[in-house]
Amino acid sequence: MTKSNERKLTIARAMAEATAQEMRIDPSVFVMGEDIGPLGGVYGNTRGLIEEFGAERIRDTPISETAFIGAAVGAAQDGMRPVVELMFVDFFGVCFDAIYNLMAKNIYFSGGNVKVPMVLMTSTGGGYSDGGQHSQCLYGTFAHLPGMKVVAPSNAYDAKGLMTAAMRDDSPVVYMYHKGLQGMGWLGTEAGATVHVPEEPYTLEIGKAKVVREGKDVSIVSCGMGVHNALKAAKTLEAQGVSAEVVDLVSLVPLDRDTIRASVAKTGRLIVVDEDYMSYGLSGEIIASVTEHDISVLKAAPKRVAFPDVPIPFARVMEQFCLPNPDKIVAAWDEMQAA
Amino acid sequence: MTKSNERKLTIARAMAEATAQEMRIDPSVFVMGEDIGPLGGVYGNTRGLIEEFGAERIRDTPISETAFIGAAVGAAQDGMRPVVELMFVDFFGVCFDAIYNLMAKNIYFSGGNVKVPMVLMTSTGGGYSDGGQHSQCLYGTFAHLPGMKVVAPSNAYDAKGLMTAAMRDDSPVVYMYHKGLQGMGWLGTEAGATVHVPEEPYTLEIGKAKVVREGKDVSIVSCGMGVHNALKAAKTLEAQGVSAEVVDLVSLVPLDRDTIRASVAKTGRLIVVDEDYMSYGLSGEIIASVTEHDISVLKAAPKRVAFPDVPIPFARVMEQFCLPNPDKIVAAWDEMQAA
Amino acid sequence: MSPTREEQHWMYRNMVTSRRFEEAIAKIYFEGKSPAFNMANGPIPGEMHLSDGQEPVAVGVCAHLTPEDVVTATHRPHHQAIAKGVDLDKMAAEIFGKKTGLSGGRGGHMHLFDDDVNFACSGIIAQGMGPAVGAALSRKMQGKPGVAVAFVGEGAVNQGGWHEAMNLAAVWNLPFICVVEDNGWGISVAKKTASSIASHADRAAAYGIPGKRIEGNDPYAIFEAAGEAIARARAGEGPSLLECETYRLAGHFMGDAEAYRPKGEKDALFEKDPIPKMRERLLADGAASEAELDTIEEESAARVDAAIKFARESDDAAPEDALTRVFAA
Amino acid sequence: MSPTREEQHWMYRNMVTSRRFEEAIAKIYFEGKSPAFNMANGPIPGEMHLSDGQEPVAVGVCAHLTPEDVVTATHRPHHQAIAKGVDLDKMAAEIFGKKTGLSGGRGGHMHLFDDDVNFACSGIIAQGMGPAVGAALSRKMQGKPGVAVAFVGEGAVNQGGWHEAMNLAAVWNLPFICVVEDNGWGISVAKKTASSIASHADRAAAYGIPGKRIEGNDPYAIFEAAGEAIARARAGEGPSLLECETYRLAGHFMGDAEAYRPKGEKDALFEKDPIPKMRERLLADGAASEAELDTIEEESAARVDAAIKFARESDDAAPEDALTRVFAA
Ligand SMILES: Cc1ncc(C[n+]2csc(CCOP(=O)(O)OP(=O)(O)O)c2C)c(N)n1
Ligand SMILES: Cc1ncc(C[n+]2csc(CCOP(=O)(O)OP(=O)(O)O)c2C)c(N)n1
Ligand SMILES: [Mg+2]
Ligand SMILES: [Mg+2]
Repeated sequence: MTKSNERKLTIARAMAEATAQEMRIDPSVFVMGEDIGPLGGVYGNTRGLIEEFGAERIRDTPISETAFIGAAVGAAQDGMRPVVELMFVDFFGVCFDAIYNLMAKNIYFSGGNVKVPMVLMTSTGGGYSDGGQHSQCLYGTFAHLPGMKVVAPSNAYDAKGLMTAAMRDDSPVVYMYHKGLQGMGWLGTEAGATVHVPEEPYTLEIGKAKVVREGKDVSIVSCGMGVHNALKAAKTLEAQGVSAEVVDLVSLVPLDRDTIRASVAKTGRLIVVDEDYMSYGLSGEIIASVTEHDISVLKAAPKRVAFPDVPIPFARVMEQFCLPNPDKIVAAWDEMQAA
Repeated sequence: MTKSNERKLTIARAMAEATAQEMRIDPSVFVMGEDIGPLGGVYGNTRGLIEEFGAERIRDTPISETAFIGAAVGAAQDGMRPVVELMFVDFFGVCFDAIYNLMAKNIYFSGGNVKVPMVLMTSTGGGYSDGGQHSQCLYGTFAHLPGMKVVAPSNAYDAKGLMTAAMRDDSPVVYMYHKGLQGMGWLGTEAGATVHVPEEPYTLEIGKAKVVREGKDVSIVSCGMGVHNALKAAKTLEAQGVSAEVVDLVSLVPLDRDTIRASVAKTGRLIVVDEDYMSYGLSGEIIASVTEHDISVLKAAPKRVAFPDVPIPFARVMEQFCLPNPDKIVAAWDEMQAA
Repeated sequence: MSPTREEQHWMYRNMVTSRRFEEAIAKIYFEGKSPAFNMANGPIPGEMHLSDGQEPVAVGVCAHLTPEDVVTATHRPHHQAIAKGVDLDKMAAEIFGKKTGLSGGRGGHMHLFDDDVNFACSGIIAQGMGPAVGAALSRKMQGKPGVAVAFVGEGAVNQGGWHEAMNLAAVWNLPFICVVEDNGWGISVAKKTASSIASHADRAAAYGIPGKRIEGNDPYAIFEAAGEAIARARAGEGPSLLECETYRLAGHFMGDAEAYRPKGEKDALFEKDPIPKMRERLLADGAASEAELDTIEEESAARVDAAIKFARESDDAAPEDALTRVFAA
Repeated sequence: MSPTREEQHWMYRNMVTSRRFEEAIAKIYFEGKSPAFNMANGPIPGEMHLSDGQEPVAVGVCAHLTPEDVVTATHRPHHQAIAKGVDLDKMAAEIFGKKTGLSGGRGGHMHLFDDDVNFACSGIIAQGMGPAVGAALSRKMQGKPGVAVAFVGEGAVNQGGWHEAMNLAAVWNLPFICVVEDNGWGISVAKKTASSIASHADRAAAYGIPGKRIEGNDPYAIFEAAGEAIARARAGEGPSLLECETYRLAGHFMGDAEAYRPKGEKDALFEKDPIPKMRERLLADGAASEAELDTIEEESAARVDAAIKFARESDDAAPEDALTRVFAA
């Protein structure tokens, strides 16, 4: 593609575009959440929708997550396709029953007789000093519990394709977008997330990981913001003559273990980068998925670069000390060599 | 100890005894929860307390988990030492904000200026056909999030020592007891959980795992009910000439990685048994903790025997199909040999 | 708005069917559970919450509903499921954990889903509130007929989700009705220990909607109040709250020793058993003859017998099917 | 119960201190955030919720409180923290993320904990309700003096946890007061979009407790109503609910363009700024002289300057301290 053909969108705009396109063709799609109407979503992912679709289909809600997520489940079972927003994933504690005990389980409880076609969008991630109740990723928390698909795009192209796929899915999809990738100026944004996005609707297959950089010495596996950290680390490593492969998980559930395993089988080394808390989460799962399959491929002990098991501190220096970053990934490689 | 000196208690009675003993010496300890008064707890762990301590200190609550767990946090910060019960861990979704955003984080948010000395007791586990909202373990869910200690006793001796330790701890402790070990006749019970319990109060160190059976060929690591399954499997394996070591985690947070690693360093093989959902949970964490430390000790790929990633089905045959059991552990060993 | 003769017969029939069904379940539940009572054993394992005595609420409300209306119920769902017209064969089979059950044994007694009559229930207190409000929203948005009714216990009214859903239904003016079955107990906790006011109907004021309490476990009075609330919802006039006094003649779940009940309470309740009371009233009012009622009772018993037979004779769920239907096909 | 002259001075002083503090914070907040506004930058990173205009609620209530009383506040906590007597130096330092901050930089502006005056706040809507009820319970059980006040926004009243805590406080008759700051908005969502009734004070009926709404952002009227509620709580007569109309003169958070506000709303609010209004009233009532008020204003400004200086000059938090204080020492 030539530069002039490029149509660079932020993730926020890609999500809003996908939603608008789907709403035009499918009257059962509607959006509910806090500040998703006139404000357009705190993270911009519903901007412009109320102007086009009106307040009947773009519904600002009371601060009542249990009620409106529960209502989405009921509406989804009744023929609608709700898209609901949980403003920050950190707030899941006030409404997780509706999410994990209803949304995630009703298909199963009904033996497949009801469908629950809904999307739960939620913002994740820190790095901008929003403190310990507004900065978490909680990938592990959502991915651990059965019955919900979970996606976490790292760029606008994937974001649009996943959003459309999620809205068309008859099962519930948790859509975890990272604030630092969203393209909201006031939050700062990772430039690499804003990429060319085709205008016409398209879908990405949920449950497929992507090798976003080929390499042969080490596999760096991550999602969301971590992918960008991994790509930066890979550049640094390249300068040192190390060829790093970067795997973007894209979906956490279903988890594409084949792609991960194939990558590590090729490189023989694994570093998992995870902005979520380290223990009992994503980083452990990726390592276990590889090692339980075949340990003979591993030339070194796998490593994780994850958020330590502490609440997220407010002070910039403290938070940055805890967050994964390219330097820590490079350091993990170095330790691997030293071991 | 001679048989006649034995004082066998169920876990339920051990918990109630520890609580009563602590309440006698510490007026700041009190109990809140649903049906913990005249009923004595659905799982018997507060039986006899209201008779001794009255309704002021043994408080039946409305069905308002967010309020009473939040209230426990406030009372704990104000000099009390509440013991609260979440009747089934499955209900955490209605009140997790109070648990993981308040109880678990307030010490950190205050920079250590407040203490949150409280115990959150909650029942876990299935196997008796109570369906998908009353049978979960959710070990991974609680252990993943920082700021709470998490314990899960497998027998009455540990249960009493952990309960006393938890009540004396200035940090919040989540106490996950397994219904199938509780010693309530109407639920059936694992005989191995009902053991000798000394009358005088004592504490178990939170954060220490136990090697409950020594062996040299394979380490079977688990907690709660899984320990009994592991011990049964070890017996079967012994008959086949295989010497299995069984590690009872006892605490999930802090996780005693040293004990696990030392065991696997000795045996060279690892099977993790986990009644919680397989992915992104305990089983992955144990495997990762071992392999990230040193892969050279492993003679075979580690294995997990865990609940598959599906909601817990009601029908007995379906649930039993999903649950870990001794046969599956033995089969995991066999597969390890075949690989 | 009093029930017509046909409606009265329908109500009586459903009350009796529910009672017979639960009697049958209760009996079978103990199979394999003696001498030692162990919940895990027998043809019907797990928890079992019976609704004996609470039938008037189910029939008084559901008499006004059609299959297209939506009902969400609780952990104590049989009477409502029956009154809503859930397929009794499949429901029984589900409770037995059979392949032919409503959801092939995946759900069990606390998770009965019958999409044909828009019925669902669940095991967490107040959990059905949001989905019912959402169904009401869906009808309003689609311009399709139908109201949504959430049944909850009096204990559920202190749960946060209850409050959120009430406010949401009210602020969006949805065709939604919350029916509180006040049986006086949440397991072992008495209503007055749990609720700061005596009548939850008063909580309607917090949402600016009509609230009404119906005393005496009276199917006729419940019919009347529910009729008004449902008509209001159908007319687009928004939600209502009803609290119905009712009696739990059984324990909270089977195996409950009920030591927490004040002495004599149970006996007094049995004397007020709503089924013989309704029978008497039907006869006294001349709304039915002995023969008619006998027929209804026989037919109900036969219906239940057939459902139990169907369940008993159905194949067990297939173990490996546990791994299927996590996601929509 | 009108405020005494001293109380009036105290109230004015705290309103002014709060306003000066927020003005200082607002100015510094933009340091490092221009030309491109990026929340992550500058000496005060992260979200910043100012309470300009809402000072009357804080002082009207806290005038009745002593350090031993407990307050839980929200994401918009400065005015209340100041009125409750939180150490201003440490509070400023915490907002800057300094080692000398209330919690050494771990908490930040939404997590101010001052154990000396029993103040805490948090970032999730209605989250402070349970802990305040628990503190009230603790006092009652220990027989120690002290009431607990939870401040929440009008948006929080639709959250489930709010309802649960109200019922719990009422059923246990605890020394608890919920004060609703009704600034008309929950971020961009107007009260009438979110709440099914106009006055949340009416929700007190759902708990059988007194409820009162105070119009006009009037510190004197708030003082009076809060005084009654707090006296009631101290006397062991149980909880109360107050809703105070107030004005949010700032955006929801700094950087908020406020396009959702109806045209002219902001200007009208500025005209009703409670600080000049109180100054006028003090003078008109003869409750203070110009000189006295000037002194109060100067002292308040000096107090704020000192706190900001302390915060600025304090050492940054140590990065590796992030790993400490997860559990109690
Ligand atoms: C959130 C939640 N808390 C607790 C329970 C355990 N529990 C099951 S039934 C019940 C009592 C419910 O009382 P009520 O709502 O009055 O219904 P009833 O059983 O009387 O029909 C409780 C506490 C639960 N299922 N969900
Ligand atoms: C449970 C929860 N949902 C949503 C949010 C996001 N949020 C932060 S402030 C706010 C509005 C709060 O409105 P109100 O309670 O009126 O307080 P105000 O901001 O007006 O002071 C919202 C929705 C949150 N912090 N917690
Ligand atoms: Mg009840
Ligand atoms: Mg507000």
